[in-house]
Amino acid sequence: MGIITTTKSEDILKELTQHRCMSSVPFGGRYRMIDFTLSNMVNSGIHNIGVITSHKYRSLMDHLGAGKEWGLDRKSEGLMILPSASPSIFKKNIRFDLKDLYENYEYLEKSRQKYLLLTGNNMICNINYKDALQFHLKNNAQVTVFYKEEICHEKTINELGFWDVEADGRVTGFHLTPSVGEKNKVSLEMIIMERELLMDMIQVAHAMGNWDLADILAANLNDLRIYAYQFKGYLAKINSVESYYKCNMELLDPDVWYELFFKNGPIYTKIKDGPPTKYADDAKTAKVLVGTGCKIMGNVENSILFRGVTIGRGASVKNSIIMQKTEIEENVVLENVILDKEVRIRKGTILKGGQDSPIVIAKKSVI
Amino acid sequence: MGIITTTKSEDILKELTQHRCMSSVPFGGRYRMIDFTLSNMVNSGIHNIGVITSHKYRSLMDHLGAGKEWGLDRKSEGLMILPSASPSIFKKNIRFDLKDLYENYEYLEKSRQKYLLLTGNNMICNINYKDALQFHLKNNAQVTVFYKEEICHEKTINELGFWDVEADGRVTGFHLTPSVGEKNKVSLEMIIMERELLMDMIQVAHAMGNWDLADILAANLNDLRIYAYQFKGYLAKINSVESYYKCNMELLDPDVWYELFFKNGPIYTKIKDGPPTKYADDAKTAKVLVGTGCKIMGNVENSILFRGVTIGRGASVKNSIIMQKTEIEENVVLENVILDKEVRIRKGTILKGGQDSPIVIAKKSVI
Amino acid sequence: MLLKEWVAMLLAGGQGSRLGCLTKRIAKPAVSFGGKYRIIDFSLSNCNNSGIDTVGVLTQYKPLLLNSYIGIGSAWDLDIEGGGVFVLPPYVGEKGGQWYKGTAHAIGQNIDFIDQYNPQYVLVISGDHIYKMDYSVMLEFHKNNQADVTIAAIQVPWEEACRFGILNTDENGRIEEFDEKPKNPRSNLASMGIYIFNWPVLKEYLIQDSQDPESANDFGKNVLPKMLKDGLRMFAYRFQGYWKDVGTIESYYTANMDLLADNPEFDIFDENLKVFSKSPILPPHFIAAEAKVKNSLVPDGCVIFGEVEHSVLFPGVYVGPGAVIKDSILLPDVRVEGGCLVNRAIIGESSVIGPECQIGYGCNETFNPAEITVIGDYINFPKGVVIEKGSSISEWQDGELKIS
Amino acid sequence: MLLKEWVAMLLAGGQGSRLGCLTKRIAKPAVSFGGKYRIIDFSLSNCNNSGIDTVGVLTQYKPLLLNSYIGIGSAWDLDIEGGGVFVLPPYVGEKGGQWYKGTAHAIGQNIDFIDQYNPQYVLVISGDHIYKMDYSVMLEFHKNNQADVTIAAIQVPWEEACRFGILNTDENGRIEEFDEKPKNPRSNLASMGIYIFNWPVLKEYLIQDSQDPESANDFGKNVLPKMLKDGLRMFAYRFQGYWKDVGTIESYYTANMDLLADNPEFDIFDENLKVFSKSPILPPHFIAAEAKVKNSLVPDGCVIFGEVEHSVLFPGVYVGPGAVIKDSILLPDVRVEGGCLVNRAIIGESSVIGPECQIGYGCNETFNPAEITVIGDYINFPKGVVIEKGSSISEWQDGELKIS
Repeated sequence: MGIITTTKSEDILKELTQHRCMSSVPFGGRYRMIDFTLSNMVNSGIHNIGVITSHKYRSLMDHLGAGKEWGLDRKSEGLMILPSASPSIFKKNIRFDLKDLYENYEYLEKSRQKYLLLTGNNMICNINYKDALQFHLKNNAQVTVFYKEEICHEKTINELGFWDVEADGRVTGFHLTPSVGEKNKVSLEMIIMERELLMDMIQVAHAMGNWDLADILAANLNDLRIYAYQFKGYLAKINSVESYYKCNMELLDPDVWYELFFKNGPIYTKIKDGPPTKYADDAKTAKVLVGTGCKIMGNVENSILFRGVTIGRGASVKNSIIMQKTEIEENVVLENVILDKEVRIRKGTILKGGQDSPIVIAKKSVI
Repeated sequence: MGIITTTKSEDILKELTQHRCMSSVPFGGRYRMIDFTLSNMVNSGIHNIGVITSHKYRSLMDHLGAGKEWGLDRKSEGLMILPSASPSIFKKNIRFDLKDLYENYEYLEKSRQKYLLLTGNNMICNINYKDALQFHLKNNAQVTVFYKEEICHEKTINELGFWDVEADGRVTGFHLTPSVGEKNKVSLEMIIMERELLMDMIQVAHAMGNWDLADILAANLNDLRIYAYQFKGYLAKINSVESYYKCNMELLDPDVWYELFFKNGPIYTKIKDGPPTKYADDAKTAKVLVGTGCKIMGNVENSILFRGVTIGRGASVKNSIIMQKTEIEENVVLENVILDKEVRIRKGTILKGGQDSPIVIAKKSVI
Repeated sequence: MLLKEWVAMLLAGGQGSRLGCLTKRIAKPAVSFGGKYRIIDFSLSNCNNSGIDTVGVLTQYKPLLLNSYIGIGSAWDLDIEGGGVFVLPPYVGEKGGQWYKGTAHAIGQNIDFIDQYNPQYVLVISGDHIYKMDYSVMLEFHKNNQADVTIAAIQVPWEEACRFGILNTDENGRIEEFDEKPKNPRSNLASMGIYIFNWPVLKEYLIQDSQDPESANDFGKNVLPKMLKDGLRMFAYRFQGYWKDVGTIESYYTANMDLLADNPEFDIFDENLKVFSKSPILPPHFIAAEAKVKNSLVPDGCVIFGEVEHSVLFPGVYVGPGAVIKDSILLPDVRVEGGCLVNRAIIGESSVIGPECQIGYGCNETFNPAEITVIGDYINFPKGVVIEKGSSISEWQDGELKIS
Repeated sequence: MLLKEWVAMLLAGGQGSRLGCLTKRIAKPAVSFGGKYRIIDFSLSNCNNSGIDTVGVLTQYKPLLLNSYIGIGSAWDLDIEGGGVFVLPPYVGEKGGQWYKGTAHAIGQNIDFIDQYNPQYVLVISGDHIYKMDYSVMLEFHKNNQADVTIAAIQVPWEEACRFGILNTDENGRIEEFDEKPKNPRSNLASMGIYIFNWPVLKEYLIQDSQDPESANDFGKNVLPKMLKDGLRMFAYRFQGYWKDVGTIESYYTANMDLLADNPEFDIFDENLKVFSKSPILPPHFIAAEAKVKNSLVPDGCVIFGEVEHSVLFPGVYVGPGAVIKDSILLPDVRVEGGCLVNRAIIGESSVIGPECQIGYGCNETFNPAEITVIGDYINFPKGVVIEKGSSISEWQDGELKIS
């Protein structure tokens, strides 16, 4: 079974999470962030999945429905939307809030799977969890965490944390500041363990009053057989508007595009039945990722267009992310902007954001 | 299209609505209250249905899912769960709160049907809305309300209200106190009108600050062609624990049973795949309505058992409503009680309520 | 190209003629069982409980009714895009078509269907047994043995072994010999007709077998013995639990009555490996003040005014005032009017027994299988008809009865 | 017994041989169209948009691929318990089976299927036309006329009228005469092959027709003329809008290219009467920095490094660096490697055009239908192949090409 939970305060995405939870933030021209984790689980044979969500659940509900697109609309098991213990607004950045799981203890109890995969909701990758489970079994591990090697250039605290891992995969330490200029093993906020072990840990957390699972693991490195599984593929970590922007733009590299969307299986999302995108006679596009149902009559460069976007004649869009059903009228000039859903930019408007600090325009705005 | 809204404060059902909204209160051995209205709509060819629900939506969500059992899990239209404008706890008894509809104005706008049926959520009957729409069209009415003739014995205010109706069906008046000993035309809180007329009325209500649709209709009897459609079948009005208890018990009359469950089409509900009910050698039952998956080893008389109830050996249950998965252990004696879901009554316990004031035991209690 | 680990092929072709008038109108897998199920529910539920999402149902006798019962498979959670349940009647090519000859012919005709999913394994099961089994455990066993073929087997009483295909195995479970209905069985391990094959291996053998004009195109008679002869790795997977072929009136009757025991060997109340079924949309059943119901199974939609004892009722049954139903099985929508006596009888779907009829009249109390009375589907008895014990009525018109 | 107002029977039996190598592997209704659709999507979407929840699809040529495309019908919202979409190949009885002879024979063989739903009306449509139509408006028209039969009809250019079944009606739309491909047409109102029948009436005629050994068992040739002769109330329902039979390479090519117009007559962007389709699970398409895309349709999963002009691409197409695609149609998963030139060509599903090939080379600019180049499905060209304009390649092996 799998559980997708919130590990971050949702305020970090600002306008993008004003009316939706992190899991339902649009990503990559067609998807919501949760589509990646959910598809990875389904592609790895996990069909009993609980999604813990904050109070801004409506858009996520709309998106997931009964889970049909993911093959999760089942009578027994399938997809379950679970309440969070506290509104995200009060939530600090906590690496796996066991309080949320305590709130849903009955769901854990009723499930019948032996192993459980717990993940956060702000890492985007295409990963095969079956391999990871094999690794877990082979090592006779009690807990398997996931990491990716990254060279860190700054000695700032990274709230994800880093694992110290021996050659055989055994975890021996955990720390929050990286070694500069070296490869560090950054935590992916994904954990495999037996369902019953997690239930025990929840009881411990309840007794101790410390709900951070990463803390509990770090404190028990000697008593638990904790192993770390290395993920070598492309990883997008979304923890700010800037990283959200950067990671979307990385999809404009065809290798990243191919890896993220095809490597271990397809990424499922809600089907909209839009027509193909239509390029007009005077369309000019270079380095773009485009969803279905768009009408492109202007210039688009180095940008991502979600489904149903219209780009008017003479308009010029550069380094931007344009979400679903947004309408860019004639002769508009956009550079370094993120436009949320159903925005309308009127004729001749010019909007330019900073190179690493895009302007974000909220859903349904008319400018 | 159809809209099912809340017309009552949900506090009136006390313990039964402590953890759920009125629409998801269990009824009739197998159903939730909303099943009847939803099935009537589906059986009458209405397939675009919005359900307005209070903040205690979780159990309703669980029950309805994507609407599969009602054939409403469609890509376009189908079932839509809509938020209420204000938590039910602050809600007075108001005969159609247009504020809830104002909150969902966009949904009304996007729908494509010409006619709209608006109903409350606390009337249970088996009615053919197609006939009512025919009546509406034939009379060239702008609004059609529904009524049932009842002889009233007390001159107390009935918050549903009564319509004055001429022989041709035209409505000429509305009042809150009945004529004693005579047939009165009590309102069913169901209304047919054009979707666009309702949208106009919402705008009027918004401007006036009076959100009660019944008031608006009553004030415009001369300006609007309002007709009243007579419903002649069995009607259960649930507006208190006592009426809830009484109406459930009325199902033990085979004629009522037949009319409510078969007359104009079947009543759909969530499928549970339980086995048939098993009667043991020493079971004794008289005048009971029993769902699937029960095990009956004791005595049951004049009672309603929901799905998956166990009645232990030597137990005696009389004049009671026992909800899903409740377990009555050996030698328990129950009389005039309502046990909510998953209650356990331990060996030898005796519980007797008053004849018209049943004891209500909350969900998951162990006694 | 799709790639699935395994798909299931369910053989539902049999007419089940030994069930007499119960299979006059419908194929055996569609016959009702156990108060609310149909026989095929058990196999389809096993598939769902084993994590199989693609099932081909091979049928030829009355396929339309089976097709409409199975529908899109949502009752068994098999309404899955990219998978699902497909009813596969014999295929008509440009040169015509014909009925399936044997079990291997039925699968062989659907090689293209299976190839669509490109599976590693194919599970072959039949649709007319009552049992609960998690086939994924059998698949694990198959993989661990690096087997080509695994056959599920159950120990049967020695005296009955001669009626089954008997598997003689070595100590590791590898099959050494295949004894079809042996006179002097060397073991009591009987094949349950449940096979897991490596698909590339099976495909090759099916093609070979189809080209052999001598072959009856049957797994038990032709394909499996050939595989054994060729030295393939074939293993017997031992199953423990309830498993029953309800192929005769007697075994059908007994298997239904078994469910009424206090602790039945086959427990439909067990939440583990749940049995799914297509439920008719019916209200809870109603038992009137004057009714008596004892030691019986009663599903939704029944209305009981009379007396019901040690009987299995199906959805929508009506028992009128003063009627007495004893040791009987009343199939869906049967209506027994007031004053009837029904004793040790099976009454078919939607039949109406007029007032004061006596069915299975004169039965003595000692159980004698020959004395089960069977009334077919859609029979309409007027008032006062008396049907003698042990009769089997498949048609009734104007007072004339046709005893089959 | 179920009771439905109407059910639809979709004739999808045609092989569509005039589409050449495009229908070598699949039936015509399964051929791709318009950048992401298949031809049958239009009829199935019309059914959904008209509120029809039960569709029987009559097919015999390559039924498996159609079956697996349609699946449980969820793409068209037809995965409904108690309804749904059913692929109905010819039925094999105990005595064998045969292919459908004519359109009326196909429906006649499925009387039992229709009777299950006990409908008042049956809508008969075909699966190989491109159009959007709300059949419920036609049903209203049928009811208002108290008609026995209603035939949808469209005005065609007078000069083409001789190629259609022409309906001559009185001023109320009642059909007086039925002129199959008349030399001197009296009207230009052509039958669209879309019929609404009162089911009891149709059933009777189908039974009669099946007993007539002289009959070709065809609606247009036999059943409808007989009904007219018998004086049934038959009406023509006039349809206005886009309606196209894409039965030839030329009409298929033109209909696709029509979609590229600035304000196309048939608008797939129109949200009214939406066209549903089974979408492959693919990411948004990617257009590289050096690519040029103009006046084209591009769906999900495409990757474009080269130049695409006035072309229709289907899901999963790859166009390599420096390749130039002009006035062409690339079906799903076509891969055109770098440096290729493709001009006025249709390239079939999953075909791979190696580097620096030239397809449809030497085409002049004036449109000549004979000069469309067609490459079939799953063709694999090595580097540098040159295919002359107007060729039609259905097979390619070791440098040998088979021109069909």
